[in-house]
Amino acid sequence: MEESQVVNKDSSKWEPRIIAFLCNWCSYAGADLAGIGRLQYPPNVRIIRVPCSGRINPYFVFKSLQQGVDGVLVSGCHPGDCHYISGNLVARRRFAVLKRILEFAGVEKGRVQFTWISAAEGERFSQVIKEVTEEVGALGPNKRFVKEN
Amino acid sequence: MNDLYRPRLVTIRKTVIENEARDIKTFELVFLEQKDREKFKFDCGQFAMLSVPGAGESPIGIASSPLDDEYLHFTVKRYSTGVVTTALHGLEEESQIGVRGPYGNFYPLKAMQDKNILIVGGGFAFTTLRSTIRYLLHDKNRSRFKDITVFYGARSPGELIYKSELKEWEKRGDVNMYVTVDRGEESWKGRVGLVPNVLKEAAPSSENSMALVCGPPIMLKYTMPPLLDLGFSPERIITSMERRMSCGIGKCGRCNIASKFVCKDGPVFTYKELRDLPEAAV
Amino acid sequence: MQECEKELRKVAEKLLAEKKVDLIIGYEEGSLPIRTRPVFIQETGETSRLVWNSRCESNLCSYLKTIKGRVGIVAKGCDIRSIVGLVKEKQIKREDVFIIAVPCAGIIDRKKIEDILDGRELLEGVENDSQILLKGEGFEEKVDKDKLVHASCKSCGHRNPVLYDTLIGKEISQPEIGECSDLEEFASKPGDERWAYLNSEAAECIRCYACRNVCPACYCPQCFVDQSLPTWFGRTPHPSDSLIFHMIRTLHTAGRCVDCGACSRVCPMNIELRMLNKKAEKDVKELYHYEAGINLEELPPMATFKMDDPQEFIK
Amino acid sequence: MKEKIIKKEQIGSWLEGLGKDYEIWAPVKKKGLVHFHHIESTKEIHFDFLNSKKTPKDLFFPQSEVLFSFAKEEVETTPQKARIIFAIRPCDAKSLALLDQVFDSEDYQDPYYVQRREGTLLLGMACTHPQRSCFCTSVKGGPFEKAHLDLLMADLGDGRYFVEALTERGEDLMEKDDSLQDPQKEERGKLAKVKEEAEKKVKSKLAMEGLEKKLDEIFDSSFWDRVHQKCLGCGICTYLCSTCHCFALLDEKDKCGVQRVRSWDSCMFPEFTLEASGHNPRISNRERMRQRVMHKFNYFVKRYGETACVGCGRCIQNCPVNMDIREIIEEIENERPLPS
Repeated sequence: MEESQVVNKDSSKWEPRIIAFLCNWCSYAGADLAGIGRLQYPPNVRIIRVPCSGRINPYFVFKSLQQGVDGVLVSGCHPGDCHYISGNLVARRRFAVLKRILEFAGVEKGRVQFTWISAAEGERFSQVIKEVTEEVGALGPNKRFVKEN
Repeated sequence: MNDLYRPRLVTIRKTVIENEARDIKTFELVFLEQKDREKFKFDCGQFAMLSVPGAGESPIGIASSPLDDEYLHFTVKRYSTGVVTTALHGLEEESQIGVRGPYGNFYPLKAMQDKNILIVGGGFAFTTLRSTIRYLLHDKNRSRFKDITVFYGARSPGELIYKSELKEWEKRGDVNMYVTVDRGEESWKGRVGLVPNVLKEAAPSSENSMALVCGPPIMLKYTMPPLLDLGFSPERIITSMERRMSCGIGKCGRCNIASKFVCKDGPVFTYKELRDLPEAAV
Repeated sequence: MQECEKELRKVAEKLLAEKKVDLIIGYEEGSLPIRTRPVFIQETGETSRLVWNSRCESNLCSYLKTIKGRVGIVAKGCDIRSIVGLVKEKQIKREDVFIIAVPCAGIIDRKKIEDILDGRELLEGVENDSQILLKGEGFEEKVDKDKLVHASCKSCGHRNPVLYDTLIGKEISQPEIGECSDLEEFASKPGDERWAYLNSEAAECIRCYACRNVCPACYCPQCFVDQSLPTWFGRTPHPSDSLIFHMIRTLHTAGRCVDCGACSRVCPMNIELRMLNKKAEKDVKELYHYEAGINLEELPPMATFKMDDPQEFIK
Repeated sequence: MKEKIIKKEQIGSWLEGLGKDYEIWAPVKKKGLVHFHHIESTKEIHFDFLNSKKTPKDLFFPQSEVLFSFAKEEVETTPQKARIIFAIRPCDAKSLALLDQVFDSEDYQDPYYVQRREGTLLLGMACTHPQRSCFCTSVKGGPFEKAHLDLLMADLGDGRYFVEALTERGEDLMEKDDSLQDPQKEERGKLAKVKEEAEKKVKSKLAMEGLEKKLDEIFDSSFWDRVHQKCLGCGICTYLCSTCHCFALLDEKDKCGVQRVRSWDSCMFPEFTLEASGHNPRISNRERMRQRVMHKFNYFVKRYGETACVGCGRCIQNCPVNMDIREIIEEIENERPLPS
């Protein structure tokens, strides 16, 4: 992640940069399916595959924002479908508190988003990316936590 | 003027993996600017700060001889928790890094002149001793010193570093080599035994002699008594210490052993000095 | 209060004499006016050093994490909730701790006294049940303790212990605690304003980590800010890094923080980020109906789940 | 050197006059805490302060500063405008002299520190109200100590200040205002009186004699097992200390790239001495606490001939568990040395 410094080379037209953390078993496969199905979705997202949504540490989200990404998407298996039985369910509690505290601190609603996407939901994946890109785009560039010296 | 902490740029010309575990690597570095090389005058036993942008700096003993004027050698062990050592090991040849130094004091080569020299090293802590041996054995210097005896041990044959040089030195008639390993292997034809034991057995004379000792703390602990028994006085046993460092020049305050800074007053200490420092634990 | 102190000393003396504990951790008078400080007593005859008053501000439970042996600990309502948490999270064994509970009507916030003093030096503070007399060169001022009570204590719903081995004195009346009005007020401000406030507080942080080290709930062998591989966040007092440090600490203590207020009391820079902890506390209560440190049975909320946990936030 | 009397209401115009050539830094109260800030107007100055919360050492040795950036070839250092620190306490001025020993040593001069130090004048404000936690007189200082200052002002208690120039640079500052009166016998008498009163207020007297040697003797004593028990291991005492100067060189990343940063570090943190191999020579709080005490009262003395403590009392006031260095010193004095 350290290397994936997201910088807009051409600033003539600002485009949101989004990091998506996808669980290996469902959401990443969903993204794959979207690819195989040649489904169109905005190229603004960089995908990072993680073993399970339970692997998502809040550090990832903070670090992403600090390094200047404009949006973070976290996606795992639907409840009940977790490859590790309950990884996403424990994660769900963490996400709920994380999202609330971020918004409480003034991080705009929509900057950090959570979703469940199954391996069969290629179409839904491309739809979610479209929506998230639009929403983050509407928020404008992220200014929270970004270090600019 | 603001270059006290600024490293000079060097290129990694060559890397050599030294051991079977592949976590000890020797880096051959050449300065980008000739004037930096000329300024970098050092003596055996000194260290420098190696700098990988983004990872930080780490103090590493200089393993090449001051007479190797074309390049610098640093032998670095990678630790899973070491940010800089991990970064260094990940670099390819031709990468650029920074070198800042040389720092610290050095082995008392002047005092060693016309004396028998005993060198005792263990494991990976053989780097500045290697620098010293290269220096002593150089054609220009050999005649200035009397007998040179080297004891060097590692856990296993695969963990011995500078293997090809060890072989070369063994072939020479003007240096007594005692290379040993803690545990042998089938293919290992050499000595098996802990360094202190091999030393006891060989019992080199302390007459007109000085000993340079470098190794892991446990080896140091068991090497000092036999050396004292052989008649080496604590002032003539020289060793080198290491501590976490940040500045290398006695300001950042972390590498002290009692009132001495390892970076400035050391890293080379006599056993006598260390015994008088409460925190040294030797 | 003096009665309590007498009883406390008697109990401590007896525990040590009967060798029921190896050590008593309590409070003694400090070296500066109105300060108390932790004291470790191992010998009988030394228990007369123990004091109990509304200046006993430390949460002594942070010592339980490292001390070996059977410990008698003087604990306020909030401290006891910390102990419950530590037992629940298997950091300490219940049988190794002898809880000497002291009902607490609230701790005096020294920072409020400093504000009143406004640069004058305090030479003596004399406390009675309702007031504290502040004396210095050329001034004497009586202040109602109510005005000095720490913010955490004002919203404390557990003045009386939830768990104890012995209770000093009698239980005291527990006022009804409503919603935290400060929190409501803060939450209703625009996002930019909230962000600006938290940033300006974080900008004062000198990264001394006193808040973390005093916190009974912070017991990781190595804190994430000190990790080097990977180095998660910067170690300089850059506001971004400092705010992230405090926010992640909030997340790590969510569902575990008992709002004892120790972190804000130790802060040398008077940083006020208690709001974050209050917010997490409220959310956990709202979402998972859990209050930290109330009983030994319920599973910690962030270590468990229910199939039907709320997930309206999931897209 | 020259002496003058200045009325409190004159200070503003005097400093504003000096402000043409100098940046003025003075005690300012913000959010309830007094710190030294760069001031635009003398109205910002907070005169009635005991001492600042943080020490003014960070004006010379900031908690964090970029040494250089890896992206750029050379760091552009903006030339430092000459500064005046107004109302620095004599104890804090002394601490700078101690830091000089470290950062301006014979062999290596730290350019960042030295440049700031040379470009700064110290206008001391005598301490007419030493606090209970002060012990400057035990460590070769005093509330009216003149050493290392360019100028010392003392509040005579009647709305007037006695100003004494201590260096030529200080004298120049005084000459910038020709409305200042020369002191008369009466004012000198008053000065002697406030000075005497202030010195009397420093009640803590510590026997520092022999402390260095005693520490050598008790290095392995069980004293250290006891004394560290309460300590939380936080960095307050070191970060608010006016003489603590340990630092780390760190590589920090931001949007623009990697920078090498110098940042304060504390011997109270385990990571301070943690080596890459996992070995830590100061393995527990016991060793770290000992290091802090030894560094101030033994190692620094051995190296530079002075105690690395100015008796400002900040560590005592700010310690969350009220560890008191005076009591520790006293206990050390009473500790029986180990049989050798």
